[in-house]
Parts: sequence; structure tokens; C-alpha cells
Amino acid sequence: MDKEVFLETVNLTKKFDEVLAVDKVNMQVKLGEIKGLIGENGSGKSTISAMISGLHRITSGDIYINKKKYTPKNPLDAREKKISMIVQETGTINNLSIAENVFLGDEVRFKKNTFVNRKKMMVEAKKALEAVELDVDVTKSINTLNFEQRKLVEIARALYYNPTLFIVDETTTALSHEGRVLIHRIMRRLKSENKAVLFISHDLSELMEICDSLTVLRDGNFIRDFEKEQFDENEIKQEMVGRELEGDFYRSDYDGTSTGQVVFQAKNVSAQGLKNINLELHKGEILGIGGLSGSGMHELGKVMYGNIRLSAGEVLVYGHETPSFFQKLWKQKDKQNTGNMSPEAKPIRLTNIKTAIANKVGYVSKDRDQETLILEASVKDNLTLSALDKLDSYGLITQKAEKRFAQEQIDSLLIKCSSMNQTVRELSGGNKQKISFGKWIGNDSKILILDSPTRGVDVGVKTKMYQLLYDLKQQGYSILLISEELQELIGMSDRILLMKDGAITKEFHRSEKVDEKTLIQYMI
Amino acid sequence: ACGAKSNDSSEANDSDKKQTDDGFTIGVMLYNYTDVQGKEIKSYGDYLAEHFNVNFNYATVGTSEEDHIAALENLIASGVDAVISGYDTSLEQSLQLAEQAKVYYGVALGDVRDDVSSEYFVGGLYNFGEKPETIGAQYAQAAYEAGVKNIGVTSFQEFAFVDAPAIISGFKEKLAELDPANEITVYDTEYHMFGPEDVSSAVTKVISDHPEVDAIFGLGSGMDFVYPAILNSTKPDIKVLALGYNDSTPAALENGSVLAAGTNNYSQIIANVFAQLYDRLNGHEYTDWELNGSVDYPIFSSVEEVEDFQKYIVPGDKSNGAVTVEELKQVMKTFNENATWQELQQLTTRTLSEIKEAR
Amino acid sequence: MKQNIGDYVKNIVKTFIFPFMVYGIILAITLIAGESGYMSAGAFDRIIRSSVLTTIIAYAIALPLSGGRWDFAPGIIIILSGIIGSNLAIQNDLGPISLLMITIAVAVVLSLLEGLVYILVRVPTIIVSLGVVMVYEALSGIVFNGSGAQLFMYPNLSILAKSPYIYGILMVVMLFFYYILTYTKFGFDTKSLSVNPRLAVSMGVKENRNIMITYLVVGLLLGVAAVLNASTVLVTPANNLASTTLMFSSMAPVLVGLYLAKFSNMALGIFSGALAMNAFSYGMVVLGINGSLQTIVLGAFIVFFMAYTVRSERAAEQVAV
Amino acid sequence: MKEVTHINGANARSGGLSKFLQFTKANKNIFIQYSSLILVFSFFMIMSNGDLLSVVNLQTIIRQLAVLFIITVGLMFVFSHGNMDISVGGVIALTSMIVTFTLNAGASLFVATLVAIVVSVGCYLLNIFIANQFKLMAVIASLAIMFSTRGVVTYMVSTSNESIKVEDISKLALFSSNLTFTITSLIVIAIVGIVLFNYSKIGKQNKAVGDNPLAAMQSGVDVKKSKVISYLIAGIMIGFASMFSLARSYTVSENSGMGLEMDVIVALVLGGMALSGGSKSKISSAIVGSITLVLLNNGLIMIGVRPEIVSLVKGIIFLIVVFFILRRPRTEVIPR
Ligand SMILES: Nc1ncnc2c1ncn2[C@@H]1O[C@H](COP(=O)(O)OP(=O)(O)OP(=O)(O)O)[C@@H](O)[C@H]1O
Ligand SMILES: Nc1ncnc2c1ncn2[C@@H]1O[C@H](COP(=O)(O)OP(=O)(O)OP(=O)(O)O)[C@@H](O)[C@H]1O
Ligand SMILES: [Mg+2]
Ligand SMILES: [Mg+2]
Repeated sequence: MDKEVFLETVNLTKKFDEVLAVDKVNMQVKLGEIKGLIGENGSGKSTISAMISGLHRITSGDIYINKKKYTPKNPLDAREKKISMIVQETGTINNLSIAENVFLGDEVRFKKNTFVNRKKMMVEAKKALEAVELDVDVTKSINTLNFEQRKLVEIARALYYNPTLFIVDETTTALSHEGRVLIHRIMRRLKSENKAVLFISHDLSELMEICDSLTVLRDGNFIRDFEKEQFDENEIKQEMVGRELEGDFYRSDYDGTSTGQVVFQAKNVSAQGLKNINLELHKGEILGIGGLSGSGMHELGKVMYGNIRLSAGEVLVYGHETPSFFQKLWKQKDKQNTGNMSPEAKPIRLTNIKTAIANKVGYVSKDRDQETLILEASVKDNLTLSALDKLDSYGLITQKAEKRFAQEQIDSLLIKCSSMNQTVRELSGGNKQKISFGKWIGNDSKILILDSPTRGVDVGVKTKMYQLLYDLKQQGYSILLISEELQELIGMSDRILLMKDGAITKEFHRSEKVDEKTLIQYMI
Repeated sequence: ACGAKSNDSSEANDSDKKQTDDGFTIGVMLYNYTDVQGKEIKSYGDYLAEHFNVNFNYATVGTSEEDHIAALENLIASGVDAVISGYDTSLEQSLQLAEQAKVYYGVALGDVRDDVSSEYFVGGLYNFGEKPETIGAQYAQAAYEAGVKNIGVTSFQEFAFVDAPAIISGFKEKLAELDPANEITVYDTEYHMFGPEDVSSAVTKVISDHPEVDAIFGLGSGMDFVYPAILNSTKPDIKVLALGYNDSTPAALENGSVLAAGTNNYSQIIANVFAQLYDRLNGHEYTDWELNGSVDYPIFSSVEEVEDFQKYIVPGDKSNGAVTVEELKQVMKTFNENATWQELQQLTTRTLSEIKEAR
Repeated sequence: MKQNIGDYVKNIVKTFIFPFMVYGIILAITLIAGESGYMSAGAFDRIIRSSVLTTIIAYAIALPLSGGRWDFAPGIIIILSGIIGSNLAIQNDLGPISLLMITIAVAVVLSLLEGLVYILVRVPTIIVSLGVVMVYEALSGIVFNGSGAQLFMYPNLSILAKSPYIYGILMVVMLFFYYILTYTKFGFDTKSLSVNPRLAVSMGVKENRNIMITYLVVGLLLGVAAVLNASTVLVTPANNLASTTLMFSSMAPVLVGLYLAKFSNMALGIFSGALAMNAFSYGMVVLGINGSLQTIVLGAFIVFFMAYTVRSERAAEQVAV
Repeated sequence: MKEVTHINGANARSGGLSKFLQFTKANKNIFIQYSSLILVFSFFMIMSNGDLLSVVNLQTIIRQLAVLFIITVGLMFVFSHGNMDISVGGVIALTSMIVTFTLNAGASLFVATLVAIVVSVGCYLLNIFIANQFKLMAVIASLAIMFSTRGVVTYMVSTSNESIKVEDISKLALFSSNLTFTITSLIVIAIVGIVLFNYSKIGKQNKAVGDNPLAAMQSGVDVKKSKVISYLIAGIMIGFASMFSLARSYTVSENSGMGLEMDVIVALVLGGMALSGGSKSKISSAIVGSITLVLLNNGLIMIGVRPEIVSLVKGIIFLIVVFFILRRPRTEVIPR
């Protein structure tokens, strides 16, 4: 314990709206060591690092640098304190040149008597990029770089200010092997220069290899510190997940059997980022899809929903031909049961979203706020949007029908909102999530493609969500559960398919024996 | 009561509009009241309002038919007894409205085709006199005296400026007559749209097609558009024969860059229409009435003339202007039993010099 | 470095090839049609000098537009500041420089006022500017009892619109525009804000500050434009939102310019676009195309040009990613 | 983050008050929209000591309302997409011209009306086709349409040797003098508009697309189709409107329909529309807004405002309305 503490947080807390993202966290980052930060999705890792680097304001608690209080208002403050961060999401702005991105928001540093010296900027940018061994024309637009290269640019930006604290938030998942090796080397170099590194990753083995100490977070709380010599994979995981898989959290049964009836199917599907995928979803089954971001599992979800064009193969849904307009008119009354997969259901080629919805396939995107919800619109409008056809009787959609429909969902999912006219933006994460479920459940979509359904919701809701998923399963809904959270997959799925580099690498059936360690091998 | 159109029209009016005790209200419809035209018309109106038992409601109207009709309706609704419209925009429909509302209607800034008629219509005005050719002739005279040899002509297209061809032909004929030796050439007319940039394009084209051009007869806003365009061209020394007048005309005539300029006699125009409307409102009608009256188009080619113009035609105090109240009353039936329409026309077609004498 | 300069030249050429193409094609047609006028000094003068005014106006419109801000006000600001500036200069018989200064000052005030209202009301500029236009149009009819401005009558004052001075002005404005966009914090902020406001703001860019500077710059540009405009044509007060048409009529050079800007920079690109459009419009006059048909051709031109550029851009993106 | 503090503030306050705030917040648009109408109405009511409501004037107002009202309702479907249209003036001119030719060729009023709708629909479908096909901003496409339509009309006017006008004006009597028909059509249009906008897939999908095309698409909305439909509706209504327009003057000139595009925008803003489209757009903006604007123009002449300051008054009223209706709370970035 001879190393001196560079940064220390005391009861650091962050609330988003009402969501408690980080709760009284006390942790230290020391010079000359690489500190790992680990925890499930939504455990608060990014939020902590965001507060340290001035991207988010602190709600309460303090940060100290060399024992001096430090309250950053924007990234520039952090920069002054020699803190640089690489954010989880993309931190570059399109249409700007590479050099401009390197010095985004800090162009003044090249200012001499009112004019910014671009030549100098270019030269410096070039220098900065050398650190990440990226040899490109810095005057070119950033658009000419691929995702990984853009990450490298961000890294270069961070390193340029030769930071005393270097924060890396889940960047490695985005990088190729070479990229990883490179950034590992960088972190080690900084360490040898007696700088501090805060490294966030879901990849435990990577962390254990690189870090000198680990801090485990869970649901925004500080759980425990591990020193290198204490590293023990199972123990760490134990701490991450916390409780044993209690019944009320994930489902308790281990009955992975489901009716043999196939309702949804991918045959030799290939598309952007996907190679020859085959899968079958049965009635009343929860089929988990796991993998690292970049493994193609998110694309798979879109493919199954008809949102990405296939280059080969086909997606089949077993249902009824979309009823013609006239049939609809006749069917007005018995709409409710058209959804059910009656035995003689025949395979229908799912080519676009329309057929998907017509055949009762629903999709909740990973990027809920951008792709699934209309934040400016009311709870009611959001719930009804995908069910308009159902509500539509003879071309009219009455307020009454809408209200009834919306109220049904609000009640059955216990959506917490001041009224069904409240705009969704104002809702809490969990309630938002419930609404994106409600859209489809209300539309009797018996097949649900849920991409990271518990992403960004607090543990309270998670429980509700898992309970809900289980109830849906019992009611004969078939669910394609795509998730980065292995615990979630293990806890909820009847079967798990693991993906890597756009292909399915392994299938597991539900059993007590399945655990993260075994799964991870097939993902990395 | 309103059915029988008795001599006392105020009674007739009582039925559907309030007869304001401070006399009649006359609506005026113009695109704007900021250019010379608008300002002159407004100030002469104010002058009349002082001396007659009327007041004016000046409405700014948009250029579209829709806007014109709407403005007219609004004026009628506001209870005007008569309307002076600058333009013959959708005339039939306007007259229909006027009749329904028993409102008299006159067109000030143009003559009207004789296929329209209404007992509430006092007709239009030949703004360029009965024969536009004579206008052209006067400009020809000025050009000849100035000794210019190569003359370009620019103008709005005919659909926008109906009298243009007549004026141009008058111009050419007169020149031919003045210059039998044919030393003066007049180039084909360059027609253009309404924007200043259109005009300067036209001028540029004239210049580059005929590098020797030494004068341009500008019928499309000669002073407002053509003159600036020439000053701004590669040959700013080209002389201008301008249909049009603005504050810069005197100086331009003085420095000789403008050979002749002319403009409508707005006092005469309003006087003419007003006299007829006012008579009708008081239940009088000329026996010798004709659809289109006429006014003079003063043209001035010397500093003296333009000074006279300012003194006797567009003075600040209209009682020294082209048509004084006294003169006007003389030819109005309301004030003079045996006044005739012809006399009115004589009064409103007086030339600059005649007016000068009368003062 | 050498090869660098080579690129530089290449980009300039790429930027200006389009107006030359337009000119060349029309020239060919006119010559075939037996018209000589298009090659005359007058034609050049007309095209190039009116391009100067077009360029400056286009700058003033393109700057907010690049940040997704539609603005109707430039037309009336040019008119109003032109009227006030000219008349003040004439009445107190001042020199051309003082004229320029006063007009610019007025334009800046008018423009900043608009910016202030915008920040205050926080409603899209297209709406705010509409209200501002109504008020300013009214003022244009009231100040100097609505007599507009006749600056062109005063050779000593209108000299700035004549060569060589006008080209001097163009140079200055261009350099100013180029530098402020390329070499100042404002320029960088404008760029990042226009692409991704949220990220930019989270990176510490001050948006309000940027907006006010934007309107300051717009004011400066419009002031210069106002002087050139008043020096060449009669300025009359506007009403019935007539002044808003300037935004639309300037759209063509702006769009063309913004595309050509990709090859070098906005300053040059827009000038090139202005040249092209003026060559184009005057070409139609020379060809004796009826004035009303010209607008049809213009409409078609916009569509095809935009269609072409959008296509090529998408192609480019495919290559990139 | 501002949002949060704002809310917490609200929550902190006493239940009743926060309830009230909630209520005002929820219904803000609605009664503020009417407030602009009320403002203008009462202002001129007082200034014209009651004449505003005279029978004559009411008829006048209704006549003037017809064209703007129908157009604005129609274009509401376009604007709620966040698109802007500035071609309506030109389209009306072109349509009226072709209708005139049709009528003069001896066609019946019914046929003429059909032609009107076909032509205007044609223009608007072309507009959205260009926009979709070339991935253009719809406003740029409409700019081109404006230039072209206006150009065609001007050309025809300039080349025909007598003015283009309806010979047998009795044919248009239905649209011109029959006030009952006018009122009925306005009511019908209003109802159709309201139903389509609030009680049908079309309107709801429209708003969704205006807010977030991506989410709308993933909820099964065919974005392109929804746009085409909205332009189709606009086209139909504007075709119908041009019949009223023509019936006002029976003549077509290069100035026909001039400035309508601006009237529509002003009307929508006066009606409380933020022009950015999405779920905030309300069909009532079109209805209330067009009425307000007509009242405004009518009132200004009724009370004989000096011509110099007419547009000053207009501008100030406009800004007042904008300030009180549309003023937005602080957000991290200022709306474009
Ligand atoms: N920014 C906001 N504006 C308005 N209301 C809000 C806002 N944030 C939260 N609320 C309301 O406050 C209530 C409590 O929010 P909170 O996030 O604590 O719910 P919660 O119990 O966490 O629900 P969940 O467990 O689903 O997250 C919710 O009903 C939400 O609608
Ligand atoms: N901008 C935001 N608005 C509202 N809530 C947020 C926001 N960002 C994060 N949260 C919430 O804060 C909690 C922690 O999020 P955070 O991104 O820190 O998790 P994380 O540990 O980084 O997860 P991951 O491993 O997926 O990156 C989550 O419950 C999330 O819902
Ligand atoms: Mg919560
Ligand atoms: Mg994170």
C-alpha cells in the first residue's frame, strides 16, 4: 500500500430523474496502478466515470484529487486536472475532420491572437495519432474511418493531454485483437510512468490479466475491492451478481422443456454481420441469445424482425396469411383470437416489418429511446402506435378504444405515470421499458424479440421484468431474449444460443450446471 | 327604401351602411403608400378630405386577385360609400361586390375595357391620354433635340404594360418624321420581367448587343430601374429617356444623364375619379358621361420644367397643385348644375404649362 | 508540402470548374445561335459584379442554415439598413467609408436583435424571423417617411459597388468569412454544433454565445450587402412579407455553393455557386428565353442539381463506411 | 438535466398547485391556441365597436376564410411531418388556370372540380416524389415546384392576348355566391380534417413520423407511404380550395395565389403550431390559425389602421402570440 492515492470518491451519488444510478460509492484510484471497475450492466460504471470526467454533474458526494476537492462542470475541467476518458458510446462528431475531432472543444489551445493555427493543429493531431499507431490523413473527414479507428481517435484525444488518470470505459469490446493488444500496451506504459488507469470491462479474464486491483459495483453500490493477489474469478462473480439466483429475481424452475411446436424460425440466414444462422423458437419458450456487443446478436434481432435485408436464407413465422382488407372488416369482432397459433398455422416468409407485425411478431430495440419509443408523444400514443390496425374499426380509431387499450396495458404492466397523456420522456427508465413491452403485448404479439430488455433499468424493475417475462412464457408467448447479461440469460432462458463473430457457436439447455464461466468461453 | 335609387343617395345608403355624420367615406386600394405614386395619391386625398365632406380609408392590398377582392370586401364591410381602386384587378367581380353593397367604384391607374358596365361604376382613366402614341412622340422629340443616334428600348412585357407598344410605335414614327435621313436607329425592344435584376440584365443585353448605343428609352420603370441599371453598367454615360419619376429625377435632368422623364399626374387622376364618385354619392350624374376619362401625362426634359412640375403638380400644399378644390367644384354637378363630364376631362388633362398659367 | 500545394490547386480547380462549365456550355449555345453578347465585357461585368452581392447574401443565409436554422430576415435587414445607412450618409454628406460603417452598424443591431429574440423565445428561427420581418418591413416604410434610398444617384457614395473597389470588398469579405469559419473557435463550434449539438454542448461548447456571434457575423455581411445593393438599385420599402422571397431566390446559389464547398471551403464554394447561377440566369436572358420560362428552368435546375449531388454523396458514403 | 429540477420543483409544490400546473401543462396548447383568437377578436371587437360581428362582415369573413382555411387544414398534414411547403401559391395559380380552360372548353362544374383536384394532387405527388426519390428536403422540392408552376402561369398569361378568365361565370355560382355551400364545405373539411388527423391511422402515423421516423418505422409505420398520403390529402384539399379561389375573381393572372404560402405559415403559427411537426401538432392550429389571420386582416381595415403601421401591428401581434404560445422551456439545446 505504498502507492499514493490520486483520486478518491466519497459517497459519490448520481440520480437520473428518479433513477438512482450511483449510490454513495467510495473508491480510490492510485498512481502507478491499473484499477478495474466491474459490474453488471446498469451497475453504474459509466456513470461514475462520467462524473469523474465532467460529463455528468454529481448529484451528491464528493471527488478528491490529491486530497483536494474537485467538482468538474465540463470535460475541460477534467482535462485541466489531467483526467481523460474514453466513453462507451461514440465520442466523435461526423463530418468534422479527424484533427478537429482530436481537439474537439479545445481548439483555443492553438489560438494565437484570435486565430487558431490549423497547421499546428494538424501536426499535433498527427503526433497524437502516432500514440495509437493510426496513420491517416488527419485533414480527412472522420467519416472515412471505421468504428474501431474512430475509437482509436478518441484514445488518441485522451492520451494527447498525457493524463494522470486515464479512464477506459468498455472500449475493448469495440476493438479487434490488435486493438486490444495496443490499448493494453498503452495502459501498461502509463502504469510504468506512474500514472493511474481506470479500466471498465465486462471481460473478467481481461481485467484479471491487466489490473492490479478491482472494484466491484452492483446496482450503483460499492461492493468490494480486490487486490491482485486476492483475484479469484468465482469469488468476484459472486460479488458482481450478489445474491444467489433467488426465485423472486430470476425464475426458479429449471424445466427447460417447451411444446415442440415451432412458431418462429431462421433458416441459413446470412446478412450484414451474420453468417448462416439457424434457429427455432418454440411456443412458450424463452430462447436466450448471448454474446459480446459486436457478436452480431443485435443484428440478429433486427433480422428476425424484418428490419435488415437478408443476403441469404429466410425467416419463417408460423401464422396466418395477413387478412385482406375485407377479411379484416368481417373479422372486426373476433380480432382477439386471430393472434393464436392454431395447429394448422403455416409458415410465412417474413420479409419486412409489416408482415412481422401482421403475424404478431413484436420487437423491442436495444436503443429503446431512439428506436422503440417516441419520447415526445404521450404514453397513450406510444402504446397504441403499433396497434392502430387492431384499434381501427371501419377506418376510425375512437378515443374510447384508444383509452381502453392504453389503460389495459397501464394496469396489467403497472406502468407508473401521472396520466396516459403524460409524455414518455418524463417516465422513469423502467416505466419506459414497460411501455415498449406494452406496445406489443397489447397488440397480442405472441412472439417477442427483446433486445437487452433490462438495459438501463434499476434492479427493482428488473425483478418485475423477469417476473413479467416468466408470466408471458406461461401464457404461451414465445420470447427471443437477446442480452449482454449472462446472468440474465442463464436465469431466464429455456435455451441459450451463444454468438461470436456473427455465427452461433454453442447451444445450452436450461440447467443448474450452466454458469457464466462456461458461457464466456464460447463468446471470446 | 334602398330599392328605389332616389336622388338622395344618403337615404339609400342608410339602409345597409351607416351614413357617417362627418360625411362619406371613400376607400382607396393601392399596393403601397410609400412610393411617389402612393404618397402623392394619399396627400391629395387628404387635401380633398379637408375641403369636402369625406374621409378616406387607405387600404394596402396584395397583388393577387384573392387579396384584391378581400380588401374590397373589408372596405365595404367597414362601411365605405365608394371605392377608388388603383387597378382593374378582377374588375367584373369587384363591380358585382360594389353593386351588391351599393358602393360606387372607380379605377384610377388605368383605362378599362368597354365590356364592363355597372350603374355603380364611374369607369377608368387613360393614364397616358387618349392616344399613348403622343407620349412616345414627345420622348422622340426630346431624343431628337438631344441628338442621340442609337437608341435602345426596354420595357415590361405587353401583358403587364398594355400601352407600351403604342408608345413605342409613336416614338419610332415621330423619330422617322423628325429624321428623314434615317441617321437615328432605334433597336428592337428588349422586354423584361419586374425585378431590378431583370431590368439590369435587359440593359446589359442592349449594351452588349449594340455597343454603340448612346441612349435607352426605358418604359419599364425608367427612373426606378433603368436609370440605376445604366449607372451601374459598363457604359454609365448612356442617356436615359425615362417613363417614370422619383426624387432623383431633377438631379438626373440637371446633369444631363436623363434626357426626359415623365409621370402620371396623380392629382388629376384622383380629382377625376373623386369628382365622379362624389357626384354619384350625392345623386348627380353627368349626362355626357363616358366609361374612360383621361388625364395628362406630364413629361419634362429640362430643369425648369421639372421645377415647374414640382411646383405646380406635386407641391406639398395641394392648393397650389394641378387641380384645386375650387377648380374641381366648378366641374362637379353637386356644386354646379350645368357642369359636364367633358369639362371635368378638360380640367384633368391640362398640361404643365396650362396649369402654370392657371395659377 | 509540394504535393500539398498541388492538391490545393486541384481543389480550387474542382471548386470553380462548375461555373466555367455553365458559362462554356451557354456560350457555345449562344454562339451557335449567333448571339455574340454573352462574351462581351458587359456580360462579364454583369455576371461577376452581381455575383459579389449574391455571394455575400448567400454567406449570410448559409451560415445559420448550416446549423439547420431557416431565416426569413436577411431580405428586410438589407433593405432597412440600406435605407437608414444611405439616407444618413446623404443627409450629412459623409464619405463612402462612413456610409459602409453606419450601414454595417445598423445591420448588426437589427441582426443581433433578431438573435436576442430567438434566444429569448427559444422557438425555431423560421418562426421568430417571420415576426421580425413584419416589424422591420413596417419600419422600412416609416423611416425617412418611406422614401426608400436612392444611393445610386451619388457617384461618390455608390463607388463601392464599382470595380475595382467592389472586388476589394469581395476579397475582404471572403477572407473574413473563410478565416472566421476556419481559424476561430467560433468556426469550430459552429461546425460541431451544426452536426451534433448535444455532444458539442456536452464537450463544453457554449451555444448561446455561438448563436449571438452567428447573428453578429450575419449582420456584418448583410451590412456590406446592403451598401452594394443600395449603390446599384433603388431601394424601396417592403410590405406583405415580400422581402422574404430573397431567402428562396438565394437558395440556388446557397445549395450549389454548399456542394462545391466540399472541394475547398464554404467561402470559395459559395462564390463559385454564385458565379454559376449568375452566368446561368444571364445566359438565359442572352438566349432570349422568356422571363417567365426562366423561373421554370431554374426550378428544374435546382431539382436536378440537388438530385445529382445527393446521389454522389450517398455513393461517397458507401465508399467510406 | 434541467427537466429534472423542473419536475422535482413541481413535485415539491403542494399537491393542488402541482395538479393545477399539471393541468395547465397538459392543456397549454389548447387554450392558448384559442387565446390568440380571443386576443385578436376582442381587440378588434372593441376597436370597431361591434361592427366586427355585423351580418355583412360575418359573411365577408366566411368568404375570405374559405381558401385559406381549406389550404391550411390540408397542409397541416404536411407540416405535421416537420416538412414545409411553399409551393401552394403557385399550385393554386396553375390549378385555377387549367380549371378556367376546362370550364371555357364547356366542361361542367363537376368535371372542372375533378380536374382541379387532379392537377393539384399531381403537383403535390410530384413534390413528394422528388423529395423521396432524391432524398431532398421537401421544402427544397416545393421551392422547385413553386418556381415551375408560377413560371408556367406567368408564361401563359404573358402569351395569351386577352386575359385568362372564366367566360360563363354562372358556372361557378356554387362556389362564389352560395354561402350555405361555402359554410357546409368548411364544416365538412374541418370534420374530415379532424377525423383524419385525430381519429385515424393516417394522422396518428403522421405525427409519429414527425417525431421519430425510426421508431415509427419499427412500430410498423410505412414512413414513405405515410408521407405520400399526407401530400395526397394536401393536394386534394388545395385542388378544392382553388375552386373557391377562382370563384372569387373568375380571372387568372401572374399574381394569382401570390403570397399564400406565407399566409399559411403565419396562420399555423398564430394557431399555436411550432412548425417542427410531431405529436405536438394539432389540427386546431390550422382551424384557429386561419380564422385568426382572416380576422386580423379584416379588422385592420375595419378600423382603418393607417397603412404605414398595418404590418407593424401585425408583426407585434404575431410576436406576442409566439412569445406566449410557443415559448419553450430551457432544454440542453435550443430548437432549430
Ligand atoms: N423527469 C421527470 N419528469 C416528470 N416525471 C418524472 C421524471 N422522472 C420521474 N418522474 C416520475 O416520478 C415517478 C417516480 O420515478 P422513479 O424513476 O422513481 O420510478 P421508479 O419507482 O424508479 O420506477 P422504475 O422502478 O420503473 O424505475 C415516476 O412515475 C415518473 O413518472
Ligand atoms: N442519461 C441517463 N438518463 C437516465 N438514466 C440513466 C442515464 N444514464 C444511465 N442511466 C441509468 O443509470 C444506471 C447506471 O447506468 P450506467 O451506464 O452507469 O451502467 P453501466 O454500469 O455503465 O452499464 P453498462 O455495463 O451497460 O455500461 C442505469 O440504471 C441506467 O438506467
Ligand atoms: Mg427507479
Ligand atoms: Mg457503461
